[in-house]
Amino acid sequence: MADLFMFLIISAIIFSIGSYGIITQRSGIKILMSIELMLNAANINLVAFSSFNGDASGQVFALFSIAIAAAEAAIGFAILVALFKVRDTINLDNINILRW
Amino acid sequence: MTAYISLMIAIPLIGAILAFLTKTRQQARAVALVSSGISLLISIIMLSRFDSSLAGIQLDEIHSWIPSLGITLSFGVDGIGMPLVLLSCIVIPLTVIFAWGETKEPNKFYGLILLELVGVLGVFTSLDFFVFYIFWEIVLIPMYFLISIWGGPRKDYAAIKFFIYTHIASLVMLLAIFALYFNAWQITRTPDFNMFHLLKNYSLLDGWLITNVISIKDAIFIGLLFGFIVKMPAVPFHTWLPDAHVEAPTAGSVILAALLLKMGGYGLFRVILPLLPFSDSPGKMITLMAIIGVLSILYGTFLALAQRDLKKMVAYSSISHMGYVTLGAAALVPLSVSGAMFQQFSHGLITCVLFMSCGVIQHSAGTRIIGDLGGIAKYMPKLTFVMLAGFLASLGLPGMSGFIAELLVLLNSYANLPTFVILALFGIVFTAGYHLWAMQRAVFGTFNEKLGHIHDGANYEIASMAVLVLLIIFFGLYPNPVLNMMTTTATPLVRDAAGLVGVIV
Amino acid sequence: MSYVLLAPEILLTVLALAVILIGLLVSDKSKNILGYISAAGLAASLILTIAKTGEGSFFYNAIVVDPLSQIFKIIFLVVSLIAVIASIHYFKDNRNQDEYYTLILLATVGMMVVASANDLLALFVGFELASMSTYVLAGFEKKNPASLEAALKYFIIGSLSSALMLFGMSLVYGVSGSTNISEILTYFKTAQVSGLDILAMVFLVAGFGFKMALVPFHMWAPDTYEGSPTVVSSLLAAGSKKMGFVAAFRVLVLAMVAVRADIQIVFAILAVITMTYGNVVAISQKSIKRMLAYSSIAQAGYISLAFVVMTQMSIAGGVLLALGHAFMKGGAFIAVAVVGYMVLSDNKNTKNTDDISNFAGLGKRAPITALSLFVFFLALAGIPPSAGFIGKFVLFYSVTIQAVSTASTWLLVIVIIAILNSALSIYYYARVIRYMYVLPPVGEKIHEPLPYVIAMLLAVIGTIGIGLYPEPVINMAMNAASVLGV
Amino acid sequence: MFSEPDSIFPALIVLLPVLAFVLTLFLGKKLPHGGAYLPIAAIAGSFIISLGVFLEIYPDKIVQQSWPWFANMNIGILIDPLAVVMLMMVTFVSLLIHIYAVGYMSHDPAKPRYFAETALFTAAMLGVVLSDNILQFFISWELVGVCSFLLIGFWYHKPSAAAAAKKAFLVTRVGDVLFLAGIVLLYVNINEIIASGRFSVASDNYLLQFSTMFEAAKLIDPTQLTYITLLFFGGAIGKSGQFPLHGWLPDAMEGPTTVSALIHAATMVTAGVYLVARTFPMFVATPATLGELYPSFFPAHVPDALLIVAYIGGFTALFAATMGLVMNDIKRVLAYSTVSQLGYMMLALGTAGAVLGAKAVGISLFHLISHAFFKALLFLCAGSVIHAVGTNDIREMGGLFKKMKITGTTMMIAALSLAGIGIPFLNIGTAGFFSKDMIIEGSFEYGEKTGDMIPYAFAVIAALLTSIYIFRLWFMAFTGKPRSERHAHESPNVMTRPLMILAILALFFGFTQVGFYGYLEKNFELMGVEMAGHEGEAPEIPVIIILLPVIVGVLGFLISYAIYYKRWLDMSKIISSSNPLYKLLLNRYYEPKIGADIIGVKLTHDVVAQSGEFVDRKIIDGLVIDNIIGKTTFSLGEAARKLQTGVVQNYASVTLLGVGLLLIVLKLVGGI
Repeated sequence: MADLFMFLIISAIIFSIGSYGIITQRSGIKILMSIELMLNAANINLVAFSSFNGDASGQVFALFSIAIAAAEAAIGFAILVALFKVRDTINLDNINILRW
Repeated sequence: MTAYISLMIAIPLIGAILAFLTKTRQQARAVALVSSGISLLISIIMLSRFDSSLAGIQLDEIHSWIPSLGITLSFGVDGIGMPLVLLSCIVIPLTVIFAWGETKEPNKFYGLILLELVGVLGVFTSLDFFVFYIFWEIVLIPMYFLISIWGGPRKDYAAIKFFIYTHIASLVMLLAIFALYFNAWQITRTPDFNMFHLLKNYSLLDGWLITNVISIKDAIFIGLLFGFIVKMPAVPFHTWLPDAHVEAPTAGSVILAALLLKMGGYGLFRVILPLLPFSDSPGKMITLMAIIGVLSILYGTFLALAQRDLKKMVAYSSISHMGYVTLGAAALVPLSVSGAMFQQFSHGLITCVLFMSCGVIQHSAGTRIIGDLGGIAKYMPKLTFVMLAGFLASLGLPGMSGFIAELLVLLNSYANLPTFVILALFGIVFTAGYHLWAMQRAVFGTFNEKLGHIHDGANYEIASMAVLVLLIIFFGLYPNPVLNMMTTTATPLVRDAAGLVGVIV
Repeated sequence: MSYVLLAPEILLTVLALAVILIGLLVSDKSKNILGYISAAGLAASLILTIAKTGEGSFFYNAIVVDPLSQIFKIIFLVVSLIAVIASIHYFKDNRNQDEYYTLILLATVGMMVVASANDLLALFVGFELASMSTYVLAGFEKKNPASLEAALKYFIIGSLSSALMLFGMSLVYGVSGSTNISEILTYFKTAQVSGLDILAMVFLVAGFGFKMALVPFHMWAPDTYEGSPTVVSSLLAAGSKKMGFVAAFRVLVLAMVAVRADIQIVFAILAVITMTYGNVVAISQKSIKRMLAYSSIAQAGYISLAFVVMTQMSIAGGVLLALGHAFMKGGAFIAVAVVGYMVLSDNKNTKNTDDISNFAGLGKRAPITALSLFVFFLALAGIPPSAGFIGKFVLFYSVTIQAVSTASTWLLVIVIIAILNSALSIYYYARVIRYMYVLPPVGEKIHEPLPYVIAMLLAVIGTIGIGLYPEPVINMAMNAASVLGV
Repeated sequence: MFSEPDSIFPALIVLLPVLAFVLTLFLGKKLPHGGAYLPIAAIAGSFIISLGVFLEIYPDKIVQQSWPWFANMNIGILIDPLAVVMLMMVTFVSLLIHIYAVGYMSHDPAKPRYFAETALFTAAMLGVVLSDNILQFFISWELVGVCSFLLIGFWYHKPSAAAAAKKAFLVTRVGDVLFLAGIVLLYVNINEIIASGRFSVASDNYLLQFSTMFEAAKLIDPTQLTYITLLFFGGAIGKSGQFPLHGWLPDAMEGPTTVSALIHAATMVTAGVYLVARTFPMFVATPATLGELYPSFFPAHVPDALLIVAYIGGFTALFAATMGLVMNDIKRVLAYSTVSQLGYMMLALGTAGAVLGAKAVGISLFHLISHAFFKALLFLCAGSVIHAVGTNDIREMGGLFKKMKITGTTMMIAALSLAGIGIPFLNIGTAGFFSKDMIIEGSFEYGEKTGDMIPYAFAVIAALLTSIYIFRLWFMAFTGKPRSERHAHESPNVMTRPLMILAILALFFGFTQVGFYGYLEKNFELMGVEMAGHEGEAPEIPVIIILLPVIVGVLGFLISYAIYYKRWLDMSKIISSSNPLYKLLLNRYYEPKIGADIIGVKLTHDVVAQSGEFVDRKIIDGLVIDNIIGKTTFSLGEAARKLQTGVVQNYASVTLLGVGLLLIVLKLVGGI
């Protein structure tokens, strides 16, 4: 039980760090990394619960999630690259032609 | 089962679509005249088939539509609906004739007028609340366009105000209909939107909506009442009307005042009166309606007196006249109720003449501001003649239909609502006052040379007004063709209310 | 157990792969054919979906086919079909059409998987498949900074939401010990509700709320809808938004049965804020796409009234409005696309193709478009007879009767706010209608491209058809709602 | 032939002028004299039928016809003595005036409209007379009013005419509303006694028929009956120009003089008197509560309604005569004279009614008829004068007698009749002598029996003033030096012949007095109405009282003779604007100012109507709808859209914040 709790604390911390990163960072790359942190916090949860419940589906879920996160990161970087080609920046503070 | 009503509604609908597709104005107006004329013909046939001595629904038809919600396409007329159907079918062809010279996007113009006919006929004949509501809403759209395409300088404001204001009222009414429907469903466990079934089950409701503040029955009642009196419109929910009228083109004003306002009154008779005796505090509700009625009469009158724009004055006069409808309905005496119904019919005819007069004056003199006119009778004798007739009818001259309606309301309401009738009587002098004052300043007196060369109304305009004047006089001298059926219908409607006289405040 | 029931999904998946293969084989010029192929595939899939009658569950109960999934699949397929038909013209000169159609088809498959998901894993995978395809689609105009910005914002907020959702799912898995939705429900029905459950719910609400574009998870939506290629906006607003709803119906409704009142209040607040915010902000928009985005937010607010009441009737109402919204909003965006095409053919360098001033006199310049847009707007405003009216009718009905039968003042207040909102929305719809029909045209009459016309007419037929004969869809929606067993 | 129950002739009395109206309106332009012959022929026909009916029903029959109309109302014809004498008078005077108008209006381009409207007017007035129920009476009464409106405003291009027409309609409308209120109250009360089972309407009768009303009057709550009758009297006050609703009548002189003669002298204005006479049994049946409650102010045992009728009538007689003294417009003098004489008729109904019962109707009606002749004559003479000199101002006339012998003579006859000159005891005199004398005597008798001499005093003083102003008028117009350049000439025959006929009647009508009284007295008996009996011997009337009316008449003549013919007295000191009394009279007691300016414009329009407008525009529309609802929504929208900064980190923050808020909300509602 204590172990599970520890895992949950860690995952919560990682999740919070990710959240904080998304809010504060300006570089698109760093924001992508923050999102990865949040996804992985969830993965830690899944794996921890899986082992605690003695049920493998959590781990399967985590595997799927990792694969999806990779795909997502690829798409994210692709968008950033395309954007960089057009706008010459990936500083998100400047990317606000769409507003109001 | 007959098919008069669905035919009567379908033909202008087809006509409207055809009119939209026409290329020339000649085709468009011909389509409009023919299709509304056919509707008129059908309504006359209906009138001849209609048995005035029977109180119930006649010429009814029913088609299934949405069984899962218990919605059917059911139509029929009784003494409440038939006169208004007739009125609609009279007014629309005459409006088309009056607007014979429309040149701005005529295909849309005539098409929209026909759509209005479809809407109001649907409202006056549907016996299913869902269908009723649909037609009730459909009516708004053509009117929105009539105002915002052919309207005056502040048309955008007026059109949107009209649309939103009355739409809110419709939605509130819809909520009340929901509650009625749910109530009936709880009792019978079969979905059913039939108007009469829903109304009948109203008496079985009980409980609080907000504990110790408002009961469910009262909430439903007020919701429905709100929906109708905004449409009528009654003070203090009337301010959309003057704006709409001032900006609307003449045809739009005519339809708005002659037909759309009548939907509110129709609701009072069709929906409110059957519920009234069974509401939790009928005495209070009657008082509420009477206050609204009298307030509209007096407030409308005084506001009309204050207007500088002839058309706005006429708009306020509509508010005042529709006050009689509310008052007569609230009095719950068979003849006061049939008087109120007759007021609806009569005001529909009279107000057409008034608005058409405003239209002709605007067209010819270029202004409707009373102070800027003056002495136009000199160059517009024909208009003056019909306009004077219309104004006299509007101020309640005997021999014209308005008098009979107001007389019946006043005579028969007094027993139950003495104070309110006395107050309403006060309005009569001022009603005469603003009509005559406006005539004196705008039409009589020395000709205002600043107006330049003005000409009399076109023959088709004068002709359609003259027909209306003749109808006004005809129904003023011989109201029985419509009054009898109204009385027949009104009698059972208020018989249930006889016991309430004691609780009236 | 017959996989025939999954034929629509299988068909689309195969088609998606086939399209990209064919794209390799044909020349750039003849890639137009791919649009027709995709459209035909979607149409076939739609017919299969409508025609099939049975129910079943697959892959260890991870995928179910039931009335709820059925009606949402119809929604997704219809929207995709409309979008694809319109795209035939929109992307007709684009070299990357093969990728485009593949992505659209995959997105559709993803949404359909979500509709059928009975397992959190399947739900998540479907969700991500659809999301990632649409991220790319949103940025499909690679040279257009607005399009890329839209994609970026969509991507970042979308990923954040995925993370939130996944975190919520992990918690749900943790407390219930299963990823299967049916089993989770069993757990919630019996277990004592703990703080962790609530936390999980909130994360799920946030995750789904992103797709549904509920305030405050809506921030991406206006920007993305405005910046994306218009046909993609159509897909996003009309289609992928509904994915959030079906997921919420599947997961949250069940969970809320367990925790009942509390989370209902959350949805009440969200619904009220969402519809009011959407409508109020829509009033002051100049860009029609942005206005439609806010209008979508407002519609999401109405639909989420279904969660507030949680009766079979209310869910049926929500489903009906979602269905109606698919037609109305999908069609409306296509009409805006026509205007964009029209404006660009006037002047190639126009920046704001969807500015309201371009709609002046549309009734004369592009009569079919204008008439269709008129229908969509009135339907969105809830004027009968239209799909929008039927949806609102059933939805508001369910809330009202709940308010009456439980003598609930706050429900009454909510429904009154809803109708006031509904009336308010007329203001901005009517403003565009005025531009189209009242103001004088600013250019010549144009020839409206056939694909657009077909797409819009499909949407018009859907909108009006449901309004005139709602019986079958009402039955479908009631059946769908009955699946949830509330 | 004329009086059978199913005879069509009684209805034709009304329908012929209606037909003439329609035909003249549409065909008049194509006919000679603006189609004047159509109404003349029609009214002649009506007159002949009236005469025929009279001859058939005299002395003790009545004609009754009735048809159902709408709801519980009927249309009907009732010709009893009261009605038949009115019928003959109205048709006859109207006929003469129509003939006269052929000449008088010959230069007016709008002749067809004129003749159509006068025909309609005649029809409406005949409708009033023939009605067998109070509703039909009211309807015709209103139509009379609208015709009056149309005819006063005949020269609508004159702003003063348009204003006068409006004023006439509105002021009488005040009375009409009271009348209508009376009908409403009556209707309700009858319904109430029916509901309580004390009364039932006979099978072929209707609720508002006069016969039913009189029956019911006995059962109605007496207080209510007083209200009903007073409300009816309110209508009469408006129509007959009694104080305080008298102001419209002098202004109504803006119409053509023939109109003034027909409507505002002979016929329409008498409708008020006719209304009181028609419903007289109800007036008599009212309780005498005022005398009981305030014995020091009011005489005992006089029905309240009659008391008020008497006082209003007497006061008006005097009040109007004072203004007649100073007016310079020839028609205005006559208008005030009309108001004053109508006051006499009311006075007769009130006072004589209180002491003599049904006889009062005869006394009043007799004066009504004789007044119709001499006042029509006066107006037509005035018309002839105006036609000749082209002005209304008597200060600009003078010395006309030499040029207009017929007019001058006939006008003198009319003036004598108005002043009530005759020889008492020999019973020789003008029509006015017989009719007015009887009224003054009646009010004396009333004073004797009740101890209330005030009405009598009103009557006598008014008689003196009447004499002064009418001879002032005659002397100023017809004697002295011409004060204008115009060349006056006698009017054509078509105008002078009617003058002569009327002059003969003004002279000799009085001799029918005894028969007239006897015929009219039986009026209500014939309808089966019992009037409360008024027992007691007629008091001995002192000789001086019998002589007094003639004395004051002659005295008035002498005063005018002294001042305006011989100029023995210099009036310039009195007639100056520094004399407040003169100013008060010349300004008509400031009635137009108070009525039109203060009540009409200032109070109603400027205060009430404009404040309503303010509420509508500024508060309901301006404040609530536009500002509170409209602007707030817009600014809310503007503010809210600024939240959409376009920066994606903010979006993420909001999203996460939303999660936090949701948790807090759930915490607050106690979910965790």
